[in-house]
Amino acid sequence: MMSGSNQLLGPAAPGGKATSAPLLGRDAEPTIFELSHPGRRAWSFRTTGIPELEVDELIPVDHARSAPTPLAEVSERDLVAHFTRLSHRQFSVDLGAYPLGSCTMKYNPKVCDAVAALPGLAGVHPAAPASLTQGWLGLMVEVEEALCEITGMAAATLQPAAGASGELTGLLLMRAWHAAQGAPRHKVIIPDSAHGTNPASVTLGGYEVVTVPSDARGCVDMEALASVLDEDVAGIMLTNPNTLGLFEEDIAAIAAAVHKVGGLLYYDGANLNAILGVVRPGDMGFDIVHMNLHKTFATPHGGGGPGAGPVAVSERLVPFLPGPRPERVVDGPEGAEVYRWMTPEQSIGRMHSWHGNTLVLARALAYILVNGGDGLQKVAQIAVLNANWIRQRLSGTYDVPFDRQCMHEVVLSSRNLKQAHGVRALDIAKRLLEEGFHSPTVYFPLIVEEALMIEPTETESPQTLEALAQALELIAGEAKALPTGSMAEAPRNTPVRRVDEARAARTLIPTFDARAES
Amino acid sequence: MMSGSNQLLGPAAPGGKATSAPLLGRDAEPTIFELSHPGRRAWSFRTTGIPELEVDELIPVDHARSAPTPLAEVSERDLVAHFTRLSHRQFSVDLGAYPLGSCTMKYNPKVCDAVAALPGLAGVHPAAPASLTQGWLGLMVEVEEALCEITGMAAATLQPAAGASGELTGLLLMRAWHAAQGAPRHKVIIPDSAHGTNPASVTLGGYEVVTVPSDARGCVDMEALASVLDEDVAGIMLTNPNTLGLFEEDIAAIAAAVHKVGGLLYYDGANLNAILGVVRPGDMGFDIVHMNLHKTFATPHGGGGPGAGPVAVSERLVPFLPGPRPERVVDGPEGAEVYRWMTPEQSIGRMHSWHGNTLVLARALAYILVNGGDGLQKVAQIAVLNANWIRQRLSGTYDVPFDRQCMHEVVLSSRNLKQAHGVRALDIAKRLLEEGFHSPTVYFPLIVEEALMIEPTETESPQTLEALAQALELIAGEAKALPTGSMAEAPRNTPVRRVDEARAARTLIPTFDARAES
Amino acid sequence: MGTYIPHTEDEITSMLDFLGLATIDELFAEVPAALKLQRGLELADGAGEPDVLAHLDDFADRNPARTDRLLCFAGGGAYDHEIPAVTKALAGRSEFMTSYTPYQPEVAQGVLQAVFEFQTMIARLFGLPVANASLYDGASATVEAVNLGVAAAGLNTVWVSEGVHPHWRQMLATCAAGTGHRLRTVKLVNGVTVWPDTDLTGEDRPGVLLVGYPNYLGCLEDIPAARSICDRAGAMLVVATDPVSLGVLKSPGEWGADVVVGEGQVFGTALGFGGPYLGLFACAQSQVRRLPGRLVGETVDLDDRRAYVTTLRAREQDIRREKATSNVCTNQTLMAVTAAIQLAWLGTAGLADLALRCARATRYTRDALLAIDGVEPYATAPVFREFAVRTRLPADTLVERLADAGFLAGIPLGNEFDDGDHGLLIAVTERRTRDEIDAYVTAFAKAVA
Amino acid sequence: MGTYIPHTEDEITSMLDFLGLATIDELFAEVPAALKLQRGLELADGAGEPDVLAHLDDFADRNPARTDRLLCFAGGGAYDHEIPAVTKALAGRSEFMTSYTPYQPEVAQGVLQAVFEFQTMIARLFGLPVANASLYDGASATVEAVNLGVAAAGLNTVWVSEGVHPHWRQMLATCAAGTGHRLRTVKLVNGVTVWPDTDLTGEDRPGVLLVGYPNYLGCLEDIPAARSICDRAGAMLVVATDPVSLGVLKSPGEWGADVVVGEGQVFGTALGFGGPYLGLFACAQSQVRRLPGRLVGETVDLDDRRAYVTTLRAREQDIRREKATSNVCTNQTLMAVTAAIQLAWLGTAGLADLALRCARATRYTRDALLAIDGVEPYATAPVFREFAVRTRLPADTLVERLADAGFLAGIPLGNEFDDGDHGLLIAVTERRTRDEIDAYVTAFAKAVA
Ligand SMILES: Cc1ncc(COP(=O)(O)O)c(C=O)c1O
Ligand SMILES: Cc1ncc(COP(=O)(O)O)c(C=O)c1O
Repeated sequence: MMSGSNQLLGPAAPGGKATSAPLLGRDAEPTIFELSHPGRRAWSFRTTGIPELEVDELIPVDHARSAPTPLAEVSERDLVAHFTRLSHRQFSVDLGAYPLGSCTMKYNPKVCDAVAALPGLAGVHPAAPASLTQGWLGLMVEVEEALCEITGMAAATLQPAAGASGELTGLLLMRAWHAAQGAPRHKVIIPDSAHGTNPASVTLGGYEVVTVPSDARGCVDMEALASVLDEDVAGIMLTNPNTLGLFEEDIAAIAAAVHKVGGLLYYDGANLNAILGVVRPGDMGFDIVHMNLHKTFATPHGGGGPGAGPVAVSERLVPFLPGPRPERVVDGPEGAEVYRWMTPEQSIGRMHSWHGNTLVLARALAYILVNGGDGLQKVAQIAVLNANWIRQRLSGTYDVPFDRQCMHEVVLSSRNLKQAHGVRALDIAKRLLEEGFHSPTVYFPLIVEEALMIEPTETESPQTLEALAQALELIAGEAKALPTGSMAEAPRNTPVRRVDEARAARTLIPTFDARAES
Repeated sequence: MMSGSNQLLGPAAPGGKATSAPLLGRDAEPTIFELSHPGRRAWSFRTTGIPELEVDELIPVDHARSAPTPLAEVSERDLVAHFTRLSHRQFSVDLGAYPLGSCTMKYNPKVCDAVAALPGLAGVHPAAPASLTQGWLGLMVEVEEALCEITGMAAATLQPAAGASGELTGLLLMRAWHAAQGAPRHKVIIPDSAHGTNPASVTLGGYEVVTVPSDARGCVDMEALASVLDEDVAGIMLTNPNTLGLFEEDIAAIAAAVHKVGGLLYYDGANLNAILGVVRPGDMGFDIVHMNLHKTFATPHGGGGPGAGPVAVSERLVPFLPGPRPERVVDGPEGAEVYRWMTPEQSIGRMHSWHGNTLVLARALAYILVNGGDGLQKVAQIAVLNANWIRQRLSGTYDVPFDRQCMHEVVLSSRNLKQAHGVRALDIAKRLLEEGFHSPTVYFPLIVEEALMIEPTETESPQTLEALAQALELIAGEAKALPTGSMAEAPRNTPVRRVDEARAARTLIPTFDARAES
Repeated sequence: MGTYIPHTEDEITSMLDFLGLATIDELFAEVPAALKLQRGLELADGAGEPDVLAHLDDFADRNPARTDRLLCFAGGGAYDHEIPAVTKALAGRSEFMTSYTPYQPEVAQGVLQAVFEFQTMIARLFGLPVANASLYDGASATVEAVNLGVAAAGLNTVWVSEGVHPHWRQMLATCAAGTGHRLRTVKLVNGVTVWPDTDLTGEDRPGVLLVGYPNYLGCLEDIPAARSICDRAGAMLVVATDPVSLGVLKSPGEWGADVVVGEGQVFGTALGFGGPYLGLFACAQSQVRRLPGRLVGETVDLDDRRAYVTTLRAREQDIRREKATSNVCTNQTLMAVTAAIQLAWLGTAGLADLALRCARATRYTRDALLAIDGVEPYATAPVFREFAVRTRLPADTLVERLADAGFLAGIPLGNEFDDGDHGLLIAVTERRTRDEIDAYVTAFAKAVA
Repeated sequence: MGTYIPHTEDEITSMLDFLGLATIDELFAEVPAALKLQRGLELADGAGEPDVLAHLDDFADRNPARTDRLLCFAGGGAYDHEIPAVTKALAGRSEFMTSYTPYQPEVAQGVLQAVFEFQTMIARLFGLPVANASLYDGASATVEAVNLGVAAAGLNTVWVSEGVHPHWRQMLATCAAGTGHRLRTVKLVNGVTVWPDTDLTGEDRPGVLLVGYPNYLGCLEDIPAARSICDRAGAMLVVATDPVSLGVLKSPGEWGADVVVGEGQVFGTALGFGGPYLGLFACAQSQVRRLPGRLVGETVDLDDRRAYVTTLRAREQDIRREKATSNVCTNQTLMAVTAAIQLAWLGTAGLADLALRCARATRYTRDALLAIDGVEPYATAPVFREFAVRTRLPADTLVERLADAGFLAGIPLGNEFDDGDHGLLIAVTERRTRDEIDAYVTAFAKAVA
């Protein structure tokens, strides 16, 4: 800083300037590194009274780094201002409707935050013995039992950290089971409408992907299925309702066919919200089921995670479940219930550093208990009602590739608008942001051109649905009325406007340091 | 709702539409009443198992209201969306600099929020006996002792809920003291630069206000003071540094003169931040001192409150303090320290429903302990350094009515810009909002035309000061360059633009129901 | 060692430099040397946040009365009501916490609208057209109401029912020393006020009648009786109420009150050993220019969009100065915002249910206690959600004994009331279960046996 | 009874009406009747939030191991570090909590920029140019790293040091069943890995070397030794690290690692019985197209303003499907944002001080314990912030005994390690004071006596 000058030319950016908060302006928020100024600090630790040895007294010098890692050096005030302003540049369920298909962005009850913050849950080390963590083991057993009742399965592992992890777990269970039958297999069937994690997991499971097409009604093409079913098929992965939001009516026949060739059925539970208390994967004939607690059971998505993807299985697969698993045993003098860890003899092993995303499990349990058996069924009913209302309401405005009753979500297509007016699903998504809603999922499932996948969830009110429908009608109207390309201008009133994704990939800047170089 | 129609014309507004969040748009946020829909609910209570008698079994029927009070009927989801969006329409210290003169809008440490949330502090009923609340009494005694050391006084009451309440408490103490001397008095002197609460409190204290002018240096005019001092003067109320941010250099002489006629000196502690650990009101000769913990000691201002306004006094006034007061006594077998309530024999009585804004006291204590004696002095030094830097930096740009070293805040004037270009302090304040800063206090103190009162506080960095200075320079430049009146357009990028205050007063709409009528 | 100051030594030096100063002390050159503190403050040196938090937690640990250790049966204007996670989460948003009085409405619509909604809810609940943006607490709201009443009536004699919270009456007396109001305490008989039928034209002619509804003993007063005295005397009727009770009870406004005040802690604010709480204040349209404190009104902005702003500012101290209707500046806005959130959470049906649950729990507890021999009603008039009993035991002793059994038994009536030393005021909220109450009653019986 | 559904019965009726349906069941007409659940779910009926919170708190109460009851000396990849109020407050902002993967960058700059800052901090800390947006936890990050290494080297034999967290090795083995990697565990001697000097061209030729730094026993491995084997074998060096130690230790990148993984719980995430935690992953520039999971990159918007977006999406499952580098979709973004906040709070000096404090506390504790007769070092190699001891007592028994004394003593090494049943792994963080440690040591001495 030039001493005596009338300007304070410190290297740092002004932490107190708020124009990056949309409330006040449109500037970019500086990075924490630009706010950093040598010598500033926010940190403090307990006073311990422990002798203050120097580094060279503690470790061989060649292991010591020459200089501390440069992070940021900011005051607590600037730290708070920076991240509070960033939060003002972020849309969220708490700000408005988030009809992102396949993601079940329902309201996340605040009471679950209180649960996750309980010192008796949040403050427990995962390696503490069962004798000192009976509460946690009991909680986990209660979660497992509830999930088994909801899915109609025999037992579950709570280890998988998310849906994809659950998928891999399920495929490894499939593998272990076939191996135990003495007949390893090599193929897993998935429909062309499947979510990308399914084929990716199949590969990681060491299987070859066999894709079956969907029929005119958006369901698995039974003939195509029959043609690929053979003794080398380890199983099939299905989402039901599928990613088109449609129920696979032939599920019983599919199950019979797959079981007939000795294959197993895997249920991708991402869409479980649609059928809670109505029909259960186990009763449909599935052998392995993963759930996304961050979808169906309302745990917050955290900007992309964490989630939890427990996997429930039928009797015959229980011996293969990952371990250790918590179990309830009756023992002690007056036959008191106690909980302990056990590992199934044929266990495939472990799928998490510890016991799973446990605090997410606790949130989900609270959600399940508040709703109860009766309430969960109503969740499914209203989720499906909302989606069908949207479908019906917009069927004149957008085309509905599979115009039949849908479940919890509906996939519309804007292909006509594209053909006639050059307006893409992407443009519609961006334009919708200006109307105060998050966009639907676009371009998924892949089998629908210009797909707009809308999942309102049960927590959005009829008034919100109406406003969403009106916004989508308005946009369709504009697509027809306004000059081609004008919608490519959207969004206008967001913290940043259309983002240049191509450039991001072309000149990769994954860190602040890379920027300096680029 | 029209059944079978394609529109859901519920009475309620769409709770899931987010355009009122500046992040996404510029619409007004509906009121909670407009989001309300009959039959919706968010509430739930414990299951108690208590017999469910009906109202008429519980009270005489004529006492029962005919219908429940109409409040709002909203889902928890809409409740959350509404207030989260409202929070996005609100500037705050956590979003950026807030140089609001006289209000000391410094950073509020988050650790103090954790303190206020401790179950052992937040969960205590105020009527629980001292034997069951020793921790709270001990905490309050520690607060009192710290405040007395900081102000140089003998004892303090923690009851007053804010500064103004402290002022009234102080004036009632003054009254009680003079009465005890057998010679009630009728006048209290205040400078023309005083804050509005001072004269208002003087009236409530049953005294007549005598105003003394400020001299050319912005301090109390000594001759004018001498001319109004007589045996009927109960005392004088001073803010030092005063509301011009200037230190009353003649304070010793003032004290002597007032004491000479038997008057008392009251210290308005709103500006205590300027002198922490440097000079103490008690050492200046003050008899009564109020503090604003929500200013000097960083407790959050809560959008307008709560605060806490403890009043510290010199020895001779201790017997008159409000009660009950917590005190430490040594007793018990091995002379253990215990705390108890006591009421001074000549106590003026009570100034709070209970013991004061106790959770605010706990926050302030945490702040004092983190800073410590050394740290508090540095707070004052840097607060004063920041204000003087701003003064110097902008002295060429705005005029500085009293161009001398200031303390923690500086009062600039834009009267030249008004004369030459018709730009008012108000316009500058509004325009500054567009630059990402909250406005300074304007039009106060009243003795400065077009006053811009800037209090940066010590928690704003040099870089933030620089950005603030540049913004104010930019605005001054625009005032000269741009066509007259153009600044009346500001602010443009805020949730709402210039608000029609005259209309609000003309057709008063103090409730949602009044709107319906108006 | 702890600090929230960003400045490095280099920066301080260069800023001083710019000011032409050599040392930081020179910033205080205008402070007479003789007055300066010649030593450091005698306070511990700064500590790290973790140490300080631990220190404060030690204090917290020495409060056995905390509701997570003693089940709360105490009320008297501060109640152990449900505070849901959602209320804490929303009221704790830092935009509400760390902003100040909305002097710049363009960037304060969040607080302004929340307060506008709060005003609407309180006005509806109290049955009057206008409510302000908050006062400090129940006591200060009562003082302000009496000041308004005296000014409106032009008579400074105030008849104060003994049924008004004793602390509120004490603050009233404290402030009367300044305002010169003449306070006359009117006794309770069997729990309700028996107004004197003195000649209303004489020197005791009241400008204000102040009565509790329900009153401190939980009893339901005869408001029409007070109203008719006011009508005859040309006095203003001020009612101090318990807002939760109004979920079921007829509003004081409907009963004919001119001003209604109350303690708003019950709407989402922690017990917190007594503060910060929330002073509620509503009045008749005719009194709006005498209203103390801030008032938010609806208006429009330059683009004709709905907007909110503090209004009728001419009443306030910063403009009116010595002629202001009140000296209040900083108020309890955050608690008002909290109350708006909590009341929206409760909603129409929830508030009614809350009041009903409290009344039921109170009745259940009262019947059980009065069945114990040696326990008599302190007052016989009908109660709503709070009541007082009389026992052989000094109430203080009773409280100590029940604390050992795990209960905060209630509040001793104390010398404020006749034979109050043996009177205990008991409140039972919706949070108390039947099992908890049964255990309390059992312990109570043992204690008085 | 509890519900988060806004719809009233009227609204449901009219919506069904609009759909031409008579009952809500008709919405499920396409679900074969035979499959439908003929009964209600056998779960308790819905309960109010207060009841549910109380129920969960009962579970919490039955966890005596909670850090507010037992002082924590356990580590092994999960540490009891300071989490300041400011980190909780900022990471808890609902905009971060209740949003999802930033598919629409225009309204997700908050999360995107926070993750960009996180990536930068991790890249710097690990000494490599690229870090991803998070993986599930340390174990899954290790699995992904090995998958990357095998793909890059084109060799599927993996030499796994016994010093890598046993749980991480277990998950590696579990997943190897699918990927077909051939895992060879390499033993520790005196706490450090002794790599076999087999012929590196044969069928045991490794594609990946995986080693801990510091390793599970807290010991400092000889990374250059591993590096040179990799260079000779054409293998990739994957280092599993303890990120806090890197406040003082040389970064694995600087030591020559190709991929570095670690457990990020240490940066502001609660112990939480093991999850959700944070998988950290960084790699060399050359491997960026094999990077698993999301990556945020900087770019500009239409108006040329700086903006952030997830990039190189072609690697990911939703586009690449069966050829994707990984199947991860939902990750641990919130923990990454938390880590960015915590690391900014710590800053350059704070992180170094944190590591140093841990090392000092560890040394102090280790010296004191080894002075107890009957307590020997389990490994002799230099340690940094964690260490293992061997005692006569089965480690499980030792843990039980110290629990009675108020301590979570550590983690039994268990059958994963030679004579592990008598080995106890002990971690001492910056939160442990000298008094606490002294008390622990005293109790330890009593327990083993
Ligand atoms: C249909 C489907 N399957 C699987 C997944 C993967 O779940 P997760 O993101 O939790 O790994 C998702 C979530 O995006 C999904 O929508
Ligand atoms: C100089 C001065 N005196 C008194 C007060 C009144 O303090 P409070 O707002 O806490 O009642 C203020 C605060 O606005 C002030 O600035």
